[in-house]
Amino acid sequence: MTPPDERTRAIEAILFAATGPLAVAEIATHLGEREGIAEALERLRTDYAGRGLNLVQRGEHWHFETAGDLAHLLRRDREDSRKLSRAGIETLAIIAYHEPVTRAEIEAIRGVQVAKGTIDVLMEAGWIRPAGRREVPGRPLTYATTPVFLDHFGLASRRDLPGIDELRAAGLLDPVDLALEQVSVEKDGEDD
Amino acid sequence: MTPPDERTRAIEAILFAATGPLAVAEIATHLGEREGIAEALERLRTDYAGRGLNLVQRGEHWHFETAGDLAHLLRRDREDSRKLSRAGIETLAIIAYHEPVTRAEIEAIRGVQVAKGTIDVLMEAGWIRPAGRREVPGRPLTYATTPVFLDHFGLASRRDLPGIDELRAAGLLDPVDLALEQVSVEKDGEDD
Amino acid sequence: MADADTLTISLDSWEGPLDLLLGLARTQKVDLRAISILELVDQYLDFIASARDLKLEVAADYLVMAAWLAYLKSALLLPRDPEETPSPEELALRLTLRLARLDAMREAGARLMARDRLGRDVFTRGCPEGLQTIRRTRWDASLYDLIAAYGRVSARSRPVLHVVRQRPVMTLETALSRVSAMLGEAIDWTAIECFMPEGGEALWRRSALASSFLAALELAKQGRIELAQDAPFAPLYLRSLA
Repeated sequence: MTPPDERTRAIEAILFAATGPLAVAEIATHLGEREGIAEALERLRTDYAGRGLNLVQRGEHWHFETAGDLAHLLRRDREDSRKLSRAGIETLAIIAYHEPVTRAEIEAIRGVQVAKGTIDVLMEAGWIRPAGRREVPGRPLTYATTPVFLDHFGLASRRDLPGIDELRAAGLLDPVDLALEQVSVEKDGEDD
Repeated sequence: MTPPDERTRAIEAILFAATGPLAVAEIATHLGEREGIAEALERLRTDYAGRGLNLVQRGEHWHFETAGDLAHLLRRDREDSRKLSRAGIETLAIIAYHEPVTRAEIEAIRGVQVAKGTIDVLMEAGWIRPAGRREVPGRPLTYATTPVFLDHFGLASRRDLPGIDELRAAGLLDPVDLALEQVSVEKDGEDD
Repeated sequence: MADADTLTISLDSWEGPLDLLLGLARTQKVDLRAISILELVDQYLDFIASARDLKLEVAADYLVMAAWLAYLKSALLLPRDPEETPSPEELALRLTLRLARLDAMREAGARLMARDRLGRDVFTRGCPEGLQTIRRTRWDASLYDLIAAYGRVSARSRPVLHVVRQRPVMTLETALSRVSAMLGEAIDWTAIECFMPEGGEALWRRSALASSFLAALELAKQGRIELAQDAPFAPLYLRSLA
């Protein structure tokens, strides 16, 4: 980088410190002279071509800006992994097993109200989508799962979800602790 | 001006866009890699030497700023709001050259009490900070300078404090022996 | 002292005695470390005296310093007392050092303030666009979480159905008839374990032992058998009374 002449250096500093783009007349006010400003700006434009910042002209105004191809560096994406809440995963499970299903139906199955935020989170995750309205009074919106949902959970289709009988066989409908059975034989047989 | 390599361009853009000085680790987060940052910063420092803006290191942080010799073109007269009293300037100098230092030690050097407001003003400016307690009777608080101090006064590190090596060689920065200074200061009750 | 007279006779302009002493020392126009302490003491005492001549109020700390300096002067001039510590020379040296240190810090402060200061002399970029960090949440749930959740919901909402499982037990009635029948054949003391059936799973064998024990107690109560045991937890023996 060849050091520029004094006038060019001064204009470089004035443009850098300015709080907005400057017209030649404004540069002249700071500089105290009008001579040679156009040439200096041209020289700076050439100097900064191909660098991380460029001198650009917008209408009558000049300013330095970050090179357009590097804009992606100024935005850093950060992914935070968060566990879905109990309400979230239960709502998702009900939608997956019963789709298309309305919010009122989800609430009836869960036995508790579904917060609006819960549906929002599932939509944001891309796992559910609105799936038309139910043709009943009030025409409530129904929800269904998406291909992203199948993808995330490694399912080829919704039919791959275990049925009720399979869930029971896997002990998933039966929250009794097996360890208890060993200790107290009296409790044995209390199956639900 | 030889166009720099892609990594150097990227770091140039990141430093240019940043709202404050950046540590190498912060640059690395935005860059997406840690490799070669030190070399690129060195290259940029050389590229900008003698230009209207320079790349400078303040403590562990780097930023672009306008060249000091162009101050006359850019100077904004904010002297009034930032005007430090003589007591403030001396107290700041004592803290910077002796840190960490207790209030009693500052008073021993100045020969007068340090008014309450003096320390406050320096803290408010962000130039000094409490730096732990001295393990002596009374466990007095010590003070030290901050990165903002280095930044504001254009110091790469405390080693760059004007004349610090000469003062140290002359024994003028030796620890203050409060017991000895007490001989003639003990009755000093004047406030500044 | 002509030099001292050139200093304004205004105590307000000094930040304490040390500041005044430094101001007087500078009038000697030599390296602070080479100043004449005796001359400095005289300058100080003259200054205080002239201030009092002008009927100015002299603050106590200035007078304390004056007294100390007068003592230092006499100690420096009078014959040495070898017992005296610290020696007057050491005290004088220490005073010189204090003045040098204050002077150095004053100088350093001035040099610091004269530097190109950020926001006054040098400037960072006027309108930085800033670096942004966009946070995105990646929701985490496994297939197991999903089906377990459905199981949980179903378990909660489905009608509860109780099924009593067949348990491997020997009832008291069975044990009573078994033990009674077997006692008929036994002649002498027989350990209770001998009445146990062969085979069967462990839970059923434990149930059989418990029931047989209860059966033995019942038969003893009816006066049909005798029980004997050497000590607690020792083997239990049965014998027919018939």
